[in-house]
Order: sequence, then C-alpha cells, then structure tokens
Amino acid sequence: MIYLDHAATTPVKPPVLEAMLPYFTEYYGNPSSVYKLAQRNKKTLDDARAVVARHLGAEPKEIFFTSGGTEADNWAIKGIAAALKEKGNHIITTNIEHHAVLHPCQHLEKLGFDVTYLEVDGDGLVTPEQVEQAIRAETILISIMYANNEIGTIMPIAEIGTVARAHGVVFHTDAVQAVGHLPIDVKAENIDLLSLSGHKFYGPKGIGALYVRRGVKLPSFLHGGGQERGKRPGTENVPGIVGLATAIDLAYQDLAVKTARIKTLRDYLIDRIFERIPYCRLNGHRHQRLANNVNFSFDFVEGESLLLLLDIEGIAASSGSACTSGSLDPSHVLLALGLPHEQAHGSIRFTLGEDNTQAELDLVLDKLPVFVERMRSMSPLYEDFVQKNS
Amino acid sequence: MIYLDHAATTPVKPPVLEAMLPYFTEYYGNPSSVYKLAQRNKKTLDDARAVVARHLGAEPKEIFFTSGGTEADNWAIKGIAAALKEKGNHIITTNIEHHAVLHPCQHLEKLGFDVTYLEVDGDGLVTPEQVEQAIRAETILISIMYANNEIGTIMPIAEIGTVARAHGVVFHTDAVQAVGHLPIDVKAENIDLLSLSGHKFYGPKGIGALYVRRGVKLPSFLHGGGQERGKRPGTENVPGIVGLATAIDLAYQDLAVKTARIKTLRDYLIDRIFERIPYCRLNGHRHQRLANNVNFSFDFVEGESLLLLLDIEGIAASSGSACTSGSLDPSHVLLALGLPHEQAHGSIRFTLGEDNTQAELDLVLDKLPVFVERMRSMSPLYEDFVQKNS
Amino acid sequence: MYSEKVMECFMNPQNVGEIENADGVGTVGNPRCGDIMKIYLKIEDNTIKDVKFKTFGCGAAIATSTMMTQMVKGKSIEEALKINNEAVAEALDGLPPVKMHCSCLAEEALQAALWNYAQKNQLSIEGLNPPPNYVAEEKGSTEEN
Amino acid sequence: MYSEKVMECFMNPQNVGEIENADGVGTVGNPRCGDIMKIYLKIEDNTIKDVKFKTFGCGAAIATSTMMTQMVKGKSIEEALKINNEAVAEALDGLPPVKMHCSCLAEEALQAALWNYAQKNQLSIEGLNPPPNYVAEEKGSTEEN
Ligand SMILES: Cc1ncc(COP(=O)(O)O)c(C=O)c1O
Ligand SMILES: Cc1ncc(COP(=O)(O)O)c(C=O)c1O
Repeated sequence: MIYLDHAATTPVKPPVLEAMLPYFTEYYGNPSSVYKLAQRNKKTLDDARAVVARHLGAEPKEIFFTSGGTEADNWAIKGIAAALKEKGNHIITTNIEHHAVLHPCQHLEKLGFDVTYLEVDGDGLVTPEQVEQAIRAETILISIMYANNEIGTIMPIAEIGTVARAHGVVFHTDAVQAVGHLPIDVKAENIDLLSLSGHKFYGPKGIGALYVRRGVKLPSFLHGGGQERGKRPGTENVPGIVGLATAIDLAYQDLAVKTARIKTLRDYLIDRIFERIPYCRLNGHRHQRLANNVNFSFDFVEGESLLLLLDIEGIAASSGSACTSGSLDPSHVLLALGLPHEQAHGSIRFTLGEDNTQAELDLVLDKLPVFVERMRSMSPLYEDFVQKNS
Repeated sequence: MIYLDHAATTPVKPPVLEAMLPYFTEYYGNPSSVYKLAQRNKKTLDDARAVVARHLGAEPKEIFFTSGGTEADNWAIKGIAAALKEKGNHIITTNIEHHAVLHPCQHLEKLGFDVTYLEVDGDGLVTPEQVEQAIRAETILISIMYANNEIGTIMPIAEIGTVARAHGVVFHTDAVQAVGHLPIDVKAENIDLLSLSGHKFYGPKGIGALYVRRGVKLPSFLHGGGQERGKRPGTENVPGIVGLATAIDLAYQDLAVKTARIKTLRDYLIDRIFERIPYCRLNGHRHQRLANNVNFSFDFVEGESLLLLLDIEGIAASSGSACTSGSLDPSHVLLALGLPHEQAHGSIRFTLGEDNTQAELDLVLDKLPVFVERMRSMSPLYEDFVQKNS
Repeated sequence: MYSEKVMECFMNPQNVGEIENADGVGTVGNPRCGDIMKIYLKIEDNTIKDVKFKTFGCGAAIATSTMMTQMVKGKSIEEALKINNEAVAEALDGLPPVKMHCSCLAEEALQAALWNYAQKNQLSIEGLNPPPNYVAEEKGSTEEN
Repeated sequence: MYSEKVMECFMNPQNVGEIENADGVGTVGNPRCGDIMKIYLKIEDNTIKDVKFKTFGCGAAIATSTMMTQMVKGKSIEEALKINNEAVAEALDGLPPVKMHCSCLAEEALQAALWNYAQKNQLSIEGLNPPPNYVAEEKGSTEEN
C-alpha cells in the first residue's frame, strides 16, 4: 500500500509502541494511588509532560493531557468563553478552521456569543491586519489554526500572536497539523493556548494535549477527580501519554532534515502533476504550506471516484469533502478559497509521511493522469467544456 | 507484587492487548476515510459497538465511545441539564457518587440548577422510595451509581429505574464499577444513560462509553467532526475501542463462575480480618456489595500509613481518602455512612481481581494485624482509648 | 463502504457516452451536491432502444448510472418508469445511507430524459411529471458558474 | 511520592512512646484532617532531656514526628523553638506539597508541649505563644466524637 494520507492519521512508530507496551500489562497502576506501581506512573506522567513542554517552549505545568485535538479545541474555546463572558462576547476565528474549532464557535453563537469568521484569501491566508481590524472592546478570544489540515497553508501565527498580546486578547491556536511538523515556540509566538493531537505525528489515537499559558484562567471542561491538578479529571491514559511524549520527541529529532526531504518529494509531486494533467489547480499557498501537503482540484472530476480508483491500486489519499460524515457538502475550506462547487468536489489531498519514497510517487504519477482522464471521459461537465471550446 | 486495587484500575489482559496491537501499526487508518485501510476500521468500530451493546442489552446505535468514565458522566449530566433546562432545574443524585458525577452536579448548581443529594444509610444504600419522594415537577435527571467504588455497595438500580420511568424522569447510572462485574440489562432496568470505563475490567485506560437510550435527546458535549454519528467527534481511538470491546467480552465470559470464586475469597478475607483484628468495621453493605470489594476501617489508625507498610511488603491497596488529589479531606463516602472523621481516615480498601489467590490473602492476613498493631502502638487515639478503658 | 456490486459497476461502467441525435436527453443534479447525471435516450416504438450516460460524481453515482441504464435498456417507457430508485439500489446490493440520493438521481435523470422526449414529440406520458430539477437541455445549460 | 529519608523515618520511627510524669505534653491536629500529634517532654535545666511522640496520621506525619523529636532532643528550649517546620521538612529531604502541613503540625506540637510546660511551671518563655489548636492536656481530651 502507498499511504498518502498522513494528515488524516499516521501509523504508530514501532519505538513509540514499544515505549507504550509495558504500561498496558506491567506498569498498569493508577497514578493517583500511593503504592510504588502507581507512584512510578506518576513520575512517568511528569516526565512525559516535561518532554511535551520542552518541544513547545512551554513549562511542564502548562501542559494538560486530553483525549485528542477535538477535546483540546473544545476546552480552549468553550472554557475561555465561559471564563470571560462577563468581559465580552466576541470571538475571532477564520472560515477555514477544522470543525473541532468551527462547531464549538457555532455552538457558542447559539448561546449569545458573536463570532467573526475572518475570510481567508485565495491561498488560505489571513493577515495579522485582518485580525487586528476585527478586534473590538468585547473580543475575548482569537482562535486561528497554525496550519490547515486540507490545504496545508501555514498561518502567520507569530504575527497574529503579537497583535493578540498587544490588545490583551487570549490567543488560541489549533496546532494539530503543526506540532511535530513545524518548530513551535509558544512564548516567542505569544500563544496562550495550543491544541495538539498525538496521532498526527506517529503517536497513538485518543490522546492529545492543551497548552495553557501560566496566568491564563481556563476553567475545567470536565469535572471529576483530581487528575491533571484538578483541571482535567479522569484516570490518565498512561500508555497514550507515554506514546504521545515518545512520538513528539521522535518527531522533533532531525526535523529540518526530514522536512527538507519531504518537501522535495512534495514539490516533485506538485510539479509532475502540473506537467501531466491539464485543467488542475493546486489548493493552498504554493510555499507557505506544510512540507507534506499536496492538494489538487481536477476540473470536471469528482474527488471520491478518483479516491476509489487510487484505492484499488493500493494508493490511500483523501478528498476534501467529508464523505462519510453524513454530509454531502463540499469542503468548507475549498469554498472559502473561492473555488466553485464542482472544483471543491474535485479535490484530492496527498499528505506525505516520513517513509514515502519517490518511487511511490512515480506510481501515483503513472496512475493519476489515467484516472483523471477516465473520469473526465464520463463527465457531462467535461463534455460541455469540450463542446464549448470546439 | 500482590495487587489488590482492581477498583482503581486493572492491568490490560494479554488477549486484550493482542487484539489491540495491529491497530497501532498495521490497521492504523482513520475510520472516516474512504480507502480500504480505513473502511476496515469503520467495520471494526461497528463490530466493537455491537459487542458492547450486546453485553448491556442495548442496541449498537445506543453506544457512543468516550475517553473514559469521567467524560461519559460529564456528558450525561451536563447534556441532560442543557437539553431539559426549559423543562426543569432539579437533579437527584446521592451523596456517595464518584467525583465524576458530584463535581458536574456542583458545577450545575453554580449555573442555577438545584441538586438533591440523597443521603445513603449506614450501608451506603438509597431506597427507591427515597428517590420517588425527592421527585418534583421540575426534576429532569436522576443520576445514581450502579455500585460504589469505595465500599462496593450495589444500589437497587432496577427498582430506581422503575420509579424514574413511572415519573418520566431521565435516569443515568454511573456503572463504571459495575460493567464487566455484574450482569446488566439496560432495558429491563429502565436505564436511560449508562457510563462505563474500559480500564476497570482489564481493558485499556482512556476509553469508555456512554449508553444513550434511543429516544433520549442528548446534545453533543464535544463539537467537531462527524464521528460517532456526529455525537462525539474526534478521531476514534481505534485500538482503545477494540481493547474495550475485547475486554468486556472476556469479562462477561463465565461471569458467574468468576464472581463466585472472587466472592469466596472476599468473604474469606472479611471473616479473617474480623477474627484477627479488634476494633474494626466493614464499610458498605455486607451482602449487597461487589464480589471483589473489602473495605475496612481500623480504629485509631490512619489509612495511608497502613498502605505504605503494605506497599513495602509488596501489597498494593487503597485508602478511602484521595491522598494525592491535593485534598486532605477524608472520603466523602465514608463520612456519608456516618463514620467519624478518624475512622473515615482509617479505612483500607482491598479490591480483588481474577488472578488473586487465597495464598496472597493469607500473606495479607499475616501482615495486616501486625501493621495495625504497630500503628496503634504509635497512636495517641489508641493511648486515650486504652487509658479510658483500663 | 460499497458493496461488491457497486464497485463492479463503478470499475466497469456500462453505457457510458453520448448518443448523437438522441430522442431524449436529461440532466439532473447540481455541482453543490457533487453529482451531475446526464442521460441520453434512443427511443423507437415506445421502447428504449439505447441509453447512455455521462456522470460527474462519486463512486455510487457512477454505479447507479450504470445499473439504471442497464435496467431500462430494451424496456418500454411504461416499464422503465416503474424502475424507481429503490429498485436500482437493491440491484446494487444496497448503498450506504449517505449515498441513497445517488439512486434518486438516477431515477430523476431517466425521468428528465423521458420528459425531454415527451416534450419534443408533444406526447403525454402517464405518470411522468417534469422532474424537480429539470434543466431544459440546451448546450452548456449546466454551466451555472 | 516520599523521599528515602521520609520512608526511613516512617519505617524506623524514633522516640515513639510516652513519658511518665512528663514535664510538658502537647497535642495538636484534629481527626478531620487525619493527623493528631502528641508530644511528651522531659525538661531539666532548660534542656530537653527526653522527648517522645504518639501520632495518628499518614507516613509524613510519622516521619516528621520522628525527625522533629530527634532534632530537639538535647537542645535548650530556646534552640528547640528555632526548629521550625521548614527545617524539619528540609531534614527529611522535602515533603510533597500536600504533606507540608505535617511539618507544621510537628512544629505546633512541640510548641504546645512547651506551652504546657511553661503553664505548669508558670514560666514565660520568650517567643512562645499558645498554639492555635492547643488542647489543654487532660485525659481523653482528644475524644471529640
Ligand atoms: C464509580 C466511578 N465513576 C467514574 C469513574 C471515572 O472513570 P475514569 O477515571 O475512567 O474517567 C471511576 C473511576 O475512576 C469510578 O470508580
Ligand atoms: C486541524 C485539526 N484540528 C483538530 C483535529 C481534531 O483532532 P482529533 O481528531 O485528534 O480530535 C484535526 C484532525 O482530525 C485537525 O486536522
């Protein structure tokens, strides 16, 4: 299989799994207990927290483990809204956030909050000026993703952080696609809250974290026992936390080298697709994009049918639209870029991983033009286009 | 090590871990994607859901996976409160619930809800009559635990379910200590919502589930992607879910046989402690209690110091008080039973597991009287007692 | 996600193409939903002698186009009208719930083509109504953006 | 959770017991917090000749009782009064934050016993105040329930 959907999820790396294994059957103690088996795990948690903190430029006490990126996003957004509702009811975000940010915002709108969804440009970028202009006296939160999951565009987070700090507004960033892939320094970038998720960088599913800058008053989202200093109750997912810490550590090992290699592959794929397939469009910023993201729209062709053809050849990729989510809407991200609906339906995302090779991409480049051509030959839109231009 | 803290957490059983393993590195696909690797996992989730449903007498569509018991409890309680706040603001629970129920209730009190904390009797029981008498026109939720985590008392859930249904009040039960240990039939027992947590029955930590009876309108607690039919977003913890399903299946295999064996051990331990140690008290109902729970208060002795002595001998047990939670309060459960503070501080909980043997208990029974005697010889309370009675 | 039958019809689509001087042509669907289906009919003696399709859409849309065209070929107009979306879905061994609309599309596309045939020939076919999202078949009519 | 030093003092507690006809006895703490500490002093020539304790409490409470009694034995009253809770905690290589109150208890217990000594002998010791949770030392006085 050629796996090119690393933005959806990644396999757990063998050393990560190996680090986790003893915690299932051997060191299974509940870290809240007093005996050695348990106290050992308390130390394990402290160590893991320190590792995560170090890679973000944070302090260990600023890291809280969650069940994933979605919980971290919900906690940050709903938590700040609850904490600061007396201060104001205005939230700033963008129109290409992940649903884990957009849907909490929409939920808050129903509760009386006012949300500004900044419109990105054709490359998926917002500017710090846009953010600044949107700030009002009642603004309590700015939530802008570090990098977009569909199109890979990287936002000017440090600059937005400067604006947020200057205006004294809490700044959250959904960095689920960025952590483990980009160097991050929460202090230098003036980030107050940051969400991350383990399975996006070769860690396990079902574990994530929220960074909460010291001094930011974030109420608990879950209520219960005293875990995570009372801020995030529930028996700790010790193997998951160990996996997350091991994975983030590995991810940041030789990051520059790995990134350069993947970027070369990415550009190879992008350039060849442009060469070999007419009527297509690269979605997202050409350069300010994640090193592993390739997102194309192929005119006149719907994305899912291409995915199926690729799947039969053993190539796993993704389309913009959330096919199985029960929704038939095309990607809100691609629509936000200004794409017409049929182009938004015709996108394919390839997201590369550390193990992908040029030979694999060559195979994709062999098949893809054939498949696009085949689907176009069945497409009434292509027929119309050809007739109009003949 | 003699592990006697199975109510705190359990090791993952080898076959459970084995079932999980392929999902970390091999079948790692995100179930929301269209290609085979991912669709295979979608089927895996469906199968796991069906297994969990079957053991509760529920339908697969009524099972939603969560990050654990705490999230399930929070979702159920806060969700019903949000959904029915127009209908009423009154919630009924007990004063011996786990913090994962009590703290959400206290949180709701701050938001204007009115919570009745039913007082249990000396054995930790509430009666269906108590519940019925507490119901008002504004009552929207009854949340009563299936079995208590500290003292093992099993509540009359079916009878309470009948009362709740007769009055048309939504009935939630925190069954974190009951699932995998007691036969449960949500339909027969008229349960509307039920929380469970994998690591309490030899499954992994960080995964749980909420049963939501069809027809009960429970809004989402987390907002985001379309997972769990949009009700519980976040990339699914596939290995965790597989582990949970495998564990529940194993737990209910030969449950009666296993329960009988553990109950024999439990009674052996209880009877011998009474024989060998004066001035002690069994906490919780003598018979209507979990088969694996032994909870004693030893007069004049504080619990943690006994735990430390036991730990040094390789015996892992637990005290009522949440030592490391940053709180110095004695167990709210033991206080609710009417115990004076020093007795509430002097309790030790042994919770047996499938692998414990009588030989292990004999070792505990060798050591425990010595340790109690030793701590008593240091205790000013014992000194006072002896002087008064000499 | 898809049955084997769906995958077979998707991988080996039948009746793809155009019919020159078709007796009836119908297009339904819209780009917003991600599916557009265009049906060409050759009709002689009240019988569907030939049928072709062009479809922009997902795997299910291609498969239902194939199945529907196979099912109506050779049938009388009346018989063909009895082939509703459920029959098509059933013949495909079922469709995932979110994809059932594709089978509706197939039904509607056929009706749109038949309606176009009836209009052209000023016929009134019993039980045939103008399809809800009927697009009068002019060249380029689907180019709404 | 605990340092090796704490565990050592807990496992091998020193100065446990009572002193008959003690010159000063003090009890502090209450069952609500789960810790009660009782100190017996034998004082001669303004010097703590002997000290014993009885403690109901957690590992840290036993360990601080041991450490504090070891530290004050043989000291003058004035020197003993300088040994505050931080000194005890430090001598134990630290205590977990939630257990720091145990070291306070040790300080207070000593002060209570010294206060009792001063009261009995109608002395005024500089820097010694009645401890906040001082329980006049009568038989059975801690039986508040
Ligand atoms: C009765 C009860 N409810 C809820 C919980 C919380 O479950 P978890 O720690 O898995 O979130 C526990 C155990 O910790 C429990 O014993
Ligand atoms: C940008 C972004 N935010 C949030 C999430 C949600 O993370 P998780 O699925 O781990 O809850 C994802 C991925 O699913 C993502 O790509």
